[in-house]
Amino acid sequence: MILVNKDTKILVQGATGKMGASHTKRMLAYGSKLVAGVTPGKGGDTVHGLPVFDTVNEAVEKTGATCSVIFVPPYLALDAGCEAIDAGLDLVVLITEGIPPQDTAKLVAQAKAKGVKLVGPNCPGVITPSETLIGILPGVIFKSGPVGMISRSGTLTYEIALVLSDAGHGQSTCVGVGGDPIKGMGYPELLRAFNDDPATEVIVLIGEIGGTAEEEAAAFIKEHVKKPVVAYIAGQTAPPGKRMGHAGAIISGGKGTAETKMKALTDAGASVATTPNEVVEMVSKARAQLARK
Amino acid sequence: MILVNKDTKILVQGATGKMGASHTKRMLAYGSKLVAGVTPGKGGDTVHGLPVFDTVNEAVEKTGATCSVIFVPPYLALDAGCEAIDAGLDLVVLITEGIPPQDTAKLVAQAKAKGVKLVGPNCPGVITPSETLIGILPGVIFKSGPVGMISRSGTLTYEIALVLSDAGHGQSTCVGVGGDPIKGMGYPELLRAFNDDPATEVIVLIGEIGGTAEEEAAAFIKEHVKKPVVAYIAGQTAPPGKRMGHAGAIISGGKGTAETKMKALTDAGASVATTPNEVVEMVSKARAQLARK
Amino acid sequence: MNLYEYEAKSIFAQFGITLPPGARITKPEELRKIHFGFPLTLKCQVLSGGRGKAGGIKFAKDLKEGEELAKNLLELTIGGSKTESLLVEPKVSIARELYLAVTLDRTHGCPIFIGSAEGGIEIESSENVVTLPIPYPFHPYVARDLAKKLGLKGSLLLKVADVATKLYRAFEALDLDLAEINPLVVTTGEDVLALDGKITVNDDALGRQELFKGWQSKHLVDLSDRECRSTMMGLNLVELDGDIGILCNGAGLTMATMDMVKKFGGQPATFLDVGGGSDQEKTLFALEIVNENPNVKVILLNILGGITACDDVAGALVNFMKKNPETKLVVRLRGNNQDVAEKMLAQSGLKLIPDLQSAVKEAVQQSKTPVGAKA
Amino acid sequence: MNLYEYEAKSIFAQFGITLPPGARITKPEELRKIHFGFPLTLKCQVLSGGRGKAGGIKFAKDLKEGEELAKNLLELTIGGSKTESLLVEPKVSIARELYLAVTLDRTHGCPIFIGSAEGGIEIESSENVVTLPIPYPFHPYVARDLAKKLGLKGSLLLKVADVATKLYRAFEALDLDLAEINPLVVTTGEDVLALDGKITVNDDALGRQELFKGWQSKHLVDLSDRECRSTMMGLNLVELDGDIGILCNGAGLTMATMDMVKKFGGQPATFLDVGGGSDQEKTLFALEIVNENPNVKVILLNILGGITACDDVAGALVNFMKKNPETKLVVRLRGNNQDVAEKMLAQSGLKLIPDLQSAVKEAVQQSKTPVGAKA
Repeated sequence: MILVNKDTKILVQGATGKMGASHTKRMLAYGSKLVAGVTPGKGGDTVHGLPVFDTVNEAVEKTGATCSVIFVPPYLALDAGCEAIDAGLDLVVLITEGIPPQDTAKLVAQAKAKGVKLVGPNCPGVITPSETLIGILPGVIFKSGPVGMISRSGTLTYEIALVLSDAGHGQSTCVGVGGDPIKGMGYPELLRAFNDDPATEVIVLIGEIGGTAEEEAAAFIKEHVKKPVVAYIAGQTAPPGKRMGHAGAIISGGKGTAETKMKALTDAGASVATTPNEVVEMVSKARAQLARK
Repeated sequence: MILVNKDTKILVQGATGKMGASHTKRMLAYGSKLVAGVTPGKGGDTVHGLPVFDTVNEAVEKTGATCSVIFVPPYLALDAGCEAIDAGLDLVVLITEGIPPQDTAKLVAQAKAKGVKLVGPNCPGVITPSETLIGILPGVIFKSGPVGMISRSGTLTYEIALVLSDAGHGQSTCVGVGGDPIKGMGYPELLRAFNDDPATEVIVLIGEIGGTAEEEAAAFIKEHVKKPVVAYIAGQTAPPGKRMGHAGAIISGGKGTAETKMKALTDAGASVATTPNEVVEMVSKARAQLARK
Repeated sequence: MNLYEYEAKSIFAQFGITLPPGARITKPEELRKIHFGFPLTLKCQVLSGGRGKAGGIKFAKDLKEGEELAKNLLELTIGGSKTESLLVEPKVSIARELYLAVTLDRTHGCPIFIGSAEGGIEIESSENVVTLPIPYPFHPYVARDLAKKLGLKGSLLLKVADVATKLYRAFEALDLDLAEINPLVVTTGEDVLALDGKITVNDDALGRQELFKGWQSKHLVDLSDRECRSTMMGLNLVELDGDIGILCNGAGLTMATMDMVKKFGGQPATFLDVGGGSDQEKTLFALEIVNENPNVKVILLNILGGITACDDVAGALVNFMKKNPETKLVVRLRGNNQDVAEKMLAQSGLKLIPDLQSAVKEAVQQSKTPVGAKA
Repeated sequence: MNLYEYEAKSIFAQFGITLPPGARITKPEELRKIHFGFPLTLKCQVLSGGRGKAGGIKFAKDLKEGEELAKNLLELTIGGSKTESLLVEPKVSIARELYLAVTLDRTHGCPIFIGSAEGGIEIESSENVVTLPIPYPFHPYVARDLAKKLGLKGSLLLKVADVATKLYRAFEALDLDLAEINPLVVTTGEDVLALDGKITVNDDALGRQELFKGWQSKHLVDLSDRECRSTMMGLNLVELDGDIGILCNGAGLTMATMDMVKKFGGQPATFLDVGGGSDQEKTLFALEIVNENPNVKVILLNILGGITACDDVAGALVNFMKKNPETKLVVRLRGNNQDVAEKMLAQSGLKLIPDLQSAVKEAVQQSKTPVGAKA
């Protein structure tokens, strides 16, 4: 597993909002070690039994939290994110969708300057099945096992985790990096982490059209990744010039097509699936090969 | 000697301005290793034989400069300073006077983030006598020798260097940290450097009223400095509440008086002079004691 | 949100970038009031690209020719978009052309300058493109580094760096995704002017940019009517050529479903991401708008619940089926409150398919069955 | 540059900080036009501190009392400053008072928040002061951290953090050295209002702050006429009680010279730093303004040339001596072109003293010699 485990102490920024509260409840039900909620002006309250603080600094001081998951509205995310980063946490998971990308760019720069890991924004979060769930993923779909997953998409991750879990391929950790063009952690850092993680046998990379992140991932895989990689790219039939749901999912100027991404990944030695079910087949095959070794 | 020596490759920002050009000439005459001037729009020109570039990045790339001395007008100093800091130089000496202090604060933060040494603003610069002169100090006054000098003042530094040189006490390096309340390098870092410098026997610290930098220096001296320190504080008879020339030289709310500074330094074991001539006497005494050891 | 050239230029002017004189006209006879003389350039104001090649830019040597050209241009449709107005400018005497833009770069995760020493080009296909990441907070030296990289010297370096600085200020202050000047011209008199420009405002920032309040609806002209209405409802609809209307939650899953439909021999008619946590009303709206498309033979609804509650979706489906009993529906629904949803839909005679691949195959098959197909 | 209370408040308002209603009056009868009712607070607008203790704040229960008080207050002089106008506000019903300020901190090298849960106090002497360095770029969470440190909770925490955020925005946007609200009051109705405030604008930034263009001269009222004129000329003059007029180049050297004068038994009459690189005209102005002071018996000019050229100084001296042959001058001049200067001054009968300590002693001695002293 990477990034998080059952001992990760988590605080929830925006814990008293509608979405924050409902996912706080779910994360607690999953067994995640939530230690604090943060909502300015609501210090002293509780949310589903969790103490609420006015500031991240106070929450960290009182609870020793090392990770924050953020549910605040888009225009407040830069402030909340910097509050978390400057408080010296290890990991900040930014769920919020619709953050103006220049705000995200500032957050990414700040996280880098302070050496803080930032996941998201516009992401489902991170899950290490049976240990901890940080974000909005439906925990019941994920099973513990040796597949490490990295994905730009939310529900598509659930879909693929579902068919993998059904086929007996549990997951070490799943990280949703988010669907925005500007984001925190990207493929290379996570590929490296999974490659170094003893609990991960096979890595599943779920990409989509737009940008060149998958091409960069392919270059990284070729150079550094020893473990089998199964890749899937959504948007194989997407028309050019149209934004397909995610802010980042757009083919522009002939760049960012699924075709070039799939080719780069194939060339880098990854197995490239065209449907979620094919992902399962390829993972099965890879695990069978590893077992034979 | 500290910070700079005869091999330090220096570029001059604002080299083609009136002040920049005249001091470029003086520094060259002193033997300082100036390698480039930088004035946007004047790339390709020369100033006193020095090639002029449009940008710091280009000048560094072409000449290998590691130090910049800045003569640009006050409202352009933030831009020029960040250009120098972001270009990855080791040392930036900011001569300019009258920079709005919030700009200076931004420069100080940027220098810290990038690990660049910033001296100034509103300072005379740095001289390692017989090796290099970086700034506007009158080179002829300074002689090579074992006295390390740190000062918040320009002409007062010259005055004290003059009487020291006349008495046979040359200087290892003299650093004018500048008269502004917000500034780059301060006493503690420079005291540490002189304390570690084999060429320095005695440290002369020239302070003035305003702020608590001398009190902090005293605490640092008590804790870390093994070499004899002779201190002088200007403004012993200054009235409270009046800005005495330097932006930083003001006694406000009863704080920042020469009296408390002199007491703190005395308590820390420094010899505290009341006139420049007394500085000479105390340096003579300290050196005589060292010689007896 | 893409802006018209005249709007982009008004923003350039606001940030101190020099422009040629210009006037916007919506009737040929307004040409008579223009104070700068002939020859004139007449430019169609449209949001689609390729204006030059489509004949949307003309030069008039005198008023008579101008009025004739204006009449024709005002009736021109370019790339499916009607001409909104004309921008009229005097012909500028050009010494050289440059390209200058600020945009967000995914790889660097920050804004970048894009520049080229040749302007008036398609930047994607140019060889001489210079890019430069912009650190935050911005300082003007970065703009000078760009001008230097473009090979500029002397006062021209300073003037172009100044324009680049102002362009960045606009980009940051107004939450732009793209601020482009193409071409940035140097006149024979050494003036540096923004001759043509393009601005894309970030859609997510529209709610906090006072300047653009109320602008969105009039800038959706390159979308179909249904796409526009979806955008105004906060839904992302892309219309395609096929006959299977696809509705899913989540962009990636919607694309994957579309890809599977195609792989198994079907033709997607819509990409519609209803997003996470959709309520009944929104889901119903989504179903209705897909159903409005006359090409749609079958609707494939694929909801994998994380945030979305299946019973809410089921409620919307029940309502929709009451109103549209003829519409063929294939529904894959899985997640929160799935059991409740199943019961609700069973009463309406609709069977859920829990597996995506099976659902896709079923939808493809139904799209090929002529019986009961919509007229 | 220190601002009047009413000016500070207009800036607070511009940045969205809530104020009590208020009106500035310069004549007692203007009270009749005020639309908010009695009781009223009348506050002298002066730049000096200690207004409350000096009787510069009064309460009026009705118009009659108000006009009487206004008449007296408008004639009041506080700490040497004449009352510029009155600020009239309704009496506010106060539940609690706080202190809030943003200033630059030397030790941290950055702006800091200063706060106290007790307001209306002398912050220097308060025990319960909280400080918090402000990272750049600023984000509002820092203001919330401050409010938390002040022990605030709930909506009051949010309201005070909001005021602190706005106060910082003003501080940064307008290049302030100090932005202070004292007291920040919480009314019995839970409104948070800036009841009194102080703003100091950074003098070095005046040239780039449009808002303050032309304000400087009317804000120098706490300086003597000669100090004002020096400031307008870009010279730093501080007048003292003694009889030796000191002119030097460089702040540190000027202070050191002043200290030496005192040490050797003299009394400084002026601290005048003529700065680096002064030209003849400026030096002449400096000599004249020191000579204007009737207490000055001898002028001690101490120039140690780095940037300053001694011959320029000598030129100014020759001119000055022609106009003021009676004035006693002791001149220490050393540095660039010293030899030229020496010759020029020798012709005017003035001997240079190259050593500072000797020059100081000479000046002190001359100040005690009654012969030829000025009337």
